[in-house]
Amino acid sequence: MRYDLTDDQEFFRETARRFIETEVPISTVREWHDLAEGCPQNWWRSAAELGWTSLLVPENLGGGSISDRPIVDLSIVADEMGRGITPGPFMPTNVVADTIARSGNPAQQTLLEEVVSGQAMLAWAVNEPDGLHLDNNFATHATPTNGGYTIAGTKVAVEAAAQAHHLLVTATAPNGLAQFLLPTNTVGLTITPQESLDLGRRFAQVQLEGVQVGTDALVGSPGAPTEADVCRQRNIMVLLQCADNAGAASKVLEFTVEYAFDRYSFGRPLASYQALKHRFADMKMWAEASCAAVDGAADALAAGQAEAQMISVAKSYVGDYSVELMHECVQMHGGIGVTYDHDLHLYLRRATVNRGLFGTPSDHRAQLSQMLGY
Amino acid sequence: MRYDLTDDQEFFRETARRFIETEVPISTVREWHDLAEGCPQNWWRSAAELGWTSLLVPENLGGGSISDRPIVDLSIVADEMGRGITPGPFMPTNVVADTIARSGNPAQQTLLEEVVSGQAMLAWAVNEPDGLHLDNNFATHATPTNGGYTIAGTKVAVEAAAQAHHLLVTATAPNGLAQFLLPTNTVGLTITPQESLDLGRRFAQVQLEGVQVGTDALVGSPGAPTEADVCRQRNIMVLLQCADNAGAASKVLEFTVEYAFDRYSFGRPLASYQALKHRFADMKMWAEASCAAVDGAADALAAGQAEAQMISVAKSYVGDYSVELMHECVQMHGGIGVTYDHDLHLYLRRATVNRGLFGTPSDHRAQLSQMLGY
Amino acid sequence: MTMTDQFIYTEPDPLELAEYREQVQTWMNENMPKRDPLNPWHPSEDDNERSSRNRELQRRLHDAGFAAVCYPKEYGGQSLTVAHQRIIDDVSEGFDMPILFSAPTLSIIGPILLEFGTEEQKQRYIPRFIRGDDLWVQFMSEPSGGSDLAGALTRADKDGDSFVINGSKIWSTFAQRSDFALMLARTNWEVPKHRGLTMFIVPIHQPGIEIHTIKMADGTDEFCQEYFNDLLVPAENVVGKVDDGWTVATRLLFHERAAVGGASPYTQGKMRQRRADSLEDLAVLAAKEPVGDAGNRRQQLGRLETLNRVHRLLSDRVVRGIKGGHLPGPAGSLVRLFHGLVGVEQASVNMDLYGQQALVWDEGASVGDHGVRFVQRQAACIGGGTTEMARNIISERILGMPRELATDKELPFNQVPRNG
Amino acid sequence: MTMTDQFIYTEPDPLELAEYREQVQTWMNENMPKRDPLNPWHPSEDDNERSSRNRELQRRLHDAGFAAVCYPKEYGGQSLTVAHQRIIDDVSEGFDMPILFSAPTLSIIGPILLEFGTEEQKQRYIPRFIRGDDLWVQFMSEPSGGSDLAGALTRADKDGDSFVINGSKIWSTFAQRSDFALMLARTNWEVPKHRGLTMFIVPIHQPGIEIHTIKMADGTDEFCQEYFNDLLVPAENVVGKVDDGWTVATRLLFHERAAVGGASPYTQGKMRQRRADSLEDLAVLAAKEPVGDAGNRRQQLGRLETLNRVHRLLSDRVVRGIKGGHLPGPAGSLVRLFHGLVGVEQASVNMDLYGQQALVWDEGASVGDHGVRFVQRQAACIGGGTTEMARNIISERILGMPRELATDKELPFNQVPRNG
Repeated sequence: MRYDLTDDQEFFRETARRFIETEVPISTVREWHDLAEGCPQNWWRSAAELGWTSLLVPENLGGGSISDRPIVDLSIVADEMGRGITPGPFMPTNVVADTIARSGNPAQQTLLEEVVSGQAMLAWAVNEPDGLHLDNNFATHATPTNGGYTIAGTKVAVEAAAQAHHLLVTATAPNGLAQFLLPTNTVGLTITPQESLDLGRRFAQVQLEGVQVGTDALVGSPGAPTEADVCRQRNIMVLLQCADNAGAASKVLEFTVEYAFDRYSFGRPLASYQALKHRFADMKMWAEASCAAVDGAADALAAGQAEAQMISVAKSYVGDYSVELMHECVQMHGGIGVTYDHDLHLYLRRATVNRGLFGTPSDHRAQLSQMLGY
Repeated sequence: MRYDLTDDQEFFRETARRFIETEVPISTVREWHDLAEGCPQNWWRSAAELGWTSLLVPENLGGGSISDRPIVDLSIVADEMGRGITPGPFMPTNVVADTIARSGNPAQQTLLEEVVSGQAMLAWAVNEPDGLHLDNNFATHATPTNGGYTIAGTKVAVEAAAQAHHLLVTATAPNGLAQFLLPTNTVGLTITPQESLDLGRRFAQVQLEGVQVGTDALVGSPGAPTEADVCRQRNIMVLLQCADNAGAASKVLEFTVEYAFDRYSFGRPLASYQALKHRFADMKMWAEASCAAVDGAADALAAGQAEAQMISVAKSYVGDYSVELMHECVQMHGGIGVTYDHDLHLYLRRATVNRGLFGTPSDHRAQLSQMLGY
Repeated sequence: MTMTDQFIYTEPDPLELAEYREQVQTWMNENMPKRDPLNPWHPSEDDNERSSRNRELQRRLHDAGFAAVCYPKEYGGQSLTVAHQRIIDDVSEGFDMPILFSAPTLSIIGPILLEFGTEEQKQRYIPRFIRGDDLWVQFMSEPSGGSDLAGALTRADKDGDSFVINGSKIWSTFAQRSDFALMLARTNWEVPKHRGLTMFIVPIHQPGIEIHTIKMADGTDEFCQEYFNDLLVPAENVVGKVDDGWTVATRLLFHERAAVGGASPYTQGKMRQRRADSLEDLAVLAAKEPVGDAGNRRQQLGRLETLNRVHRLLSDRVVRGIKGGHLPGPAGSLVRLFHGLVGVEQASVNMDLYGQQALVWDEGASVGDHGVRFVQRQAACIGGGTTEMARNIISERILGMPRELATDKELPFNQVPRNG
Repeated sequence: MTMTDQFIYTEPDPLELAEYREQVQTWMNENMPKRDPLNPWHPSEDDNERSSRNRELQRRLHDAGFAAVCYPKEYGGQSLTVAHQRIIDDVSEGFDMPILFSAPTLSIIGPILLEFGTEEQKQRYIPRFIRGDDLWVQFMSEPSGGSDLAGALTRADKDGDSFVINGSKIWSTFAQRSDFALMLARTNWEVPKHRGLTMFIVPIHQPGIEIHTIKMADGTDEFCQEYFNDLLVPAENVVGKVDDGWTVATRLLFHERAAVGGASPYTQGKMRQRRADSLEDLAVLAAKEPVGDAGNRRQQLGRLETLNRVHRLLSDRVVRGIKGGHLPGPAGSLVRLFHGLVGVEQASVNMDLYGQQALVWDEGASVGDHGVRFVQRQAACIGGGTTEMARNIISERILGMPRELATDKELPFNQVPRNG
């Protein structure tokens, strides 16, 4: 949680937290594990009513934010969702909405109204089976045809692909990257649900076999402009992952500290053992530093200054330390911490997925070094 | 220290320890810091009398060991010298003596008598300015001439080069590696003392400018046989570094544990604080595991089984953990632990040099992976 | 050092051992099923089948004289040395072994019965489990207790020639398929906690015990929780003395630490690594589908290989050190601690090398196991005594540092503060 | 929160700040010497020269109205906000600044005098050090004491209008070139340790004080040890109340932690990194003379860059958090702890990237400094309060966990167990 929220932002944050606590307590999160759709559509509409899908959409397209730094507002929601391990296609929907708002054509932008109202979910089909593509070298190709493109390739780990109304597909075209906004019922497009470590969010494989599209499916101009879009999409995605993990780590630490006060061993609360106290001290430092890294990344993204560097700094730090913190908290709980009925593993599962997708901490360290010319 | 010593070995070990404690207590080690020769020649002769330079030399060449596993016997001395941060060219002298005994010609082998008696010290000129050469790709070249070779190149961090009577120079020849045993007064050879983090041992740069030698200076046959010699030299060297560090780490841990009992803070001995107790527990584990890794490496080398792998395992583990242990012990001492008058930094200096020369732990991890085909 | 500890370490003749190895090898080749490397033991295997297969294999070993060879002849063993057992372990690699009997039955329960059991108890129980008839389990931990085993709340109240037991135990492995348990319960509430406990032998399948399996975060359910409701146990089932159960429990913990850390001389057959644990598999995968750069990958695999090898070397060293009097008995905790840290490292490296595939995978693919194991990785530092307890033991009982203040040490147990 | 803490955080107008920045920039360009990037501050620089240069630069700042701008006008400051001071810090990068005055004089001693000093003390001492006349030092730690400052054995015995001081202090920085010290000494031995201490102002260059420099493992000698032999200090030099010195010391520690962690609003100019600390230099070197493989090197540099940036972000966050009431005052310890760990990482990566050259080098070459710094690396976790103390503070005073048992808390000090 940020320590510099405006009154509006604080009210927005508090509303999000109350909504999550009331509507999606962890018992409900567990029930939703069995839903193929991940979360009920009508719940998603209530979430949208709180503004969760409108922040990056400008007012003239039906959206609106709480402050003049919508990216920061968005990170507030991610932090609270992380605390509650709240399901729902929050990340891809906002990432893709942002790009449609910035680079989409007017026809595409009409879709945003449904996004803002929670009718439509969006997915970003970018990851490919052989891993990370920070170098934008995708095996999915878009070949120009008469009046359009043929797209072929395989995307995996596409969050919410099976729930979304539209997919944003990132592909290699002859003159650089190109992105296409496709309805999920487009001919030639097969969506197969995948399993995930995260039991809350939904992922799928997207197979594109000779998908024929017109140029009106293009989002923005292929080449450098689209590369900038993809870069921004990645930055927002990683920011949200980090905010989610930082929020989750703070929450996990809170309830573990509480446990350490309540649990007695050898006639004393765990919280009185110095060896554990010192580890809790480290954890508190990791939690605050993780939040600080998210603060820095959100600020950089909002200001448009050195954002890719700060995003990599955040992933490099938060990705590792938030997850280590949770493992330490498991250890503090002892046996009960590795049971299915305890919530800890649900946090760890989600945090581990956030840690690994869109670049591991180690990938981002390498990228950071390269950006700095090292 | 090994836990499986024979009675002979135990007596040998105890003799070495008593000799070090009496003849080279740390106050003496500090005095010798100012000696250009590193250690007095007559002291080295007394050490040799205890067998420190004869273990790898067969009996028929004037040597002899305590058991049928001379490599293990040698590691016993290294462990004790590590405990006492004892100066002296123990490592290079034994490494080079071993190669002369195995591959030297009869004329070269006559030198061994002086080595065994402590008259002659030996040095191994192998490291080059641009770092590690685990791939045996040396910039120092030996070019065949009529009846001999011309050697040219620069060697650095050559232990005892300025004190030794002979140098073993490792160079690239047309048909593979070649090694030459050169008196240090050979024409074209310039030895310049270097400074070192280790204040006890002596290192120098060796410049070879068109050094002309006959084939009688060759140790063994160039090519594969010499590569095997170089490999064995490295293995022994790394074993001794690891034994030295494991012994030193054990000693440092011992006196730090003692300090923790004696030092009171807030009315209680440091040893009563659980946060410190747990860190001492980790240190004890590191120390025993370091010794275990040395046990394994010495056994493998003695048996000639998978020795390069076990050597890399040892350096990978001991290199890192022995040094981390010493840093932790500095921390346990607080301010006094970073003063010049405290012995801790003398241990850390030597252990850090052992850690870094002949491959860092990270170099050896990479090598281990490669040996295993990973 | 107890008699049984002395026994196992006598050094046999090398020639005799070489012969023995040959003998075991021949017999194994002819009589034991080969382990299918493509389908090793896996948690999803049917529990009933697993239990009966283990019983049958144990019986085969027994009938050939290769079961629990360190145990005394009079109780069904062979009175051989630990070196003989290690030969069996070595040779048996690649064969399907009755691994379920290794722990706790042979490596923890057996030594306790040998040391504390009455002659009648020894004759009655030991030969049966060596022959594969009975599997045993420990009823030690309690839901309220964590590492504080001596804080047991399960009560055993004397009633004529029996004890009436009420309470609950947890973290017993595979209890629903086992036959007997060794259970610690409180027989006296008026004295400090260590002085009011008693150890009992409890037949599992009887009225008064209800067993629930516990689903773990990784989906497995080997562990159980038991509820006792007026369970009757005859007084003859007391192991050691009434109110002196902590003496027995302390030794039991000693054997458990040795077994968990891999330093027990009583285990039988090598603990099998799960498929995901195999470094070779990892390496093959890493080479086939590289994640991250090669240098980074080699560092991780090199570190893991290092830790695995040093783990074995440390285990050997600690056994030698205890034997030679260089290290005190509790030094087994060094190995237990190392074991936990290796487990953590293994799961983490594993996960990193599988990358994205371990996070999101095609339905039904097993690659997701690697992600799940990462989430579960602390289990290696919790089960069989936490690494925190190991660190306490190392600092206090190897380095001799002052014991932690236990406010409950001298208080009558019914006055000790409990979970708030 | 004291008055002085409130004061510094008021938020100024952005336009006013922009103007101020311009003003400072112009003045610096015209009046302050540029720092020579090839010859930054180095421990081997002559101490006398360093001291007089710092005094002169401080005087220049003062005369232009840019010294200690957060301090009240009546004592020589400018009564401006911390935002103004940060602008001066920013702009001054690249200039030679009187860094010696930053700590402890301006960031630790000053706030204590403002808070506890008598009006006479404030007027007498504060303007002098803001003007660059006096450098101050702390006489807090003792050779026997370590982190336990309240366990001070240095005694101050009342004798008429004076106190007679005997004992020894250690770890005072640059004492031999300083003018005054703030010293903690024991005035009452019959009460528990926290209640028998008094804080004194001590002029350094007088009979009764002997100063020895301490040679550190890296060869530097900034730290001193002092011996007091019947040193006379007038009673008017007491800061706060007699026997209430611990109250003053607690605040002093608060300011010290803030200064060490980089979260103090009173420091002046950015702490200069030593040459060896510069990541850019490291990176240039790593590219020029690669050690190990590129992937490995990028990981190390990337990790270091990450930690350095998060360090700054954490420092900002903690200041905001304390200001907004989200974090309690002792949260500065989070930054202090992070700082220590970054220091360790920095020295280690540094050493690894320089490789063999940092171990053995040509005579007179400076590259060996990198090896020496590695050997000295824990200094970052010791100086200015150990990381262990920071962890105690975080767990006890941020997370509210039970305090460590201190057996010496209620005992009269002369009955407390001491180093054996």
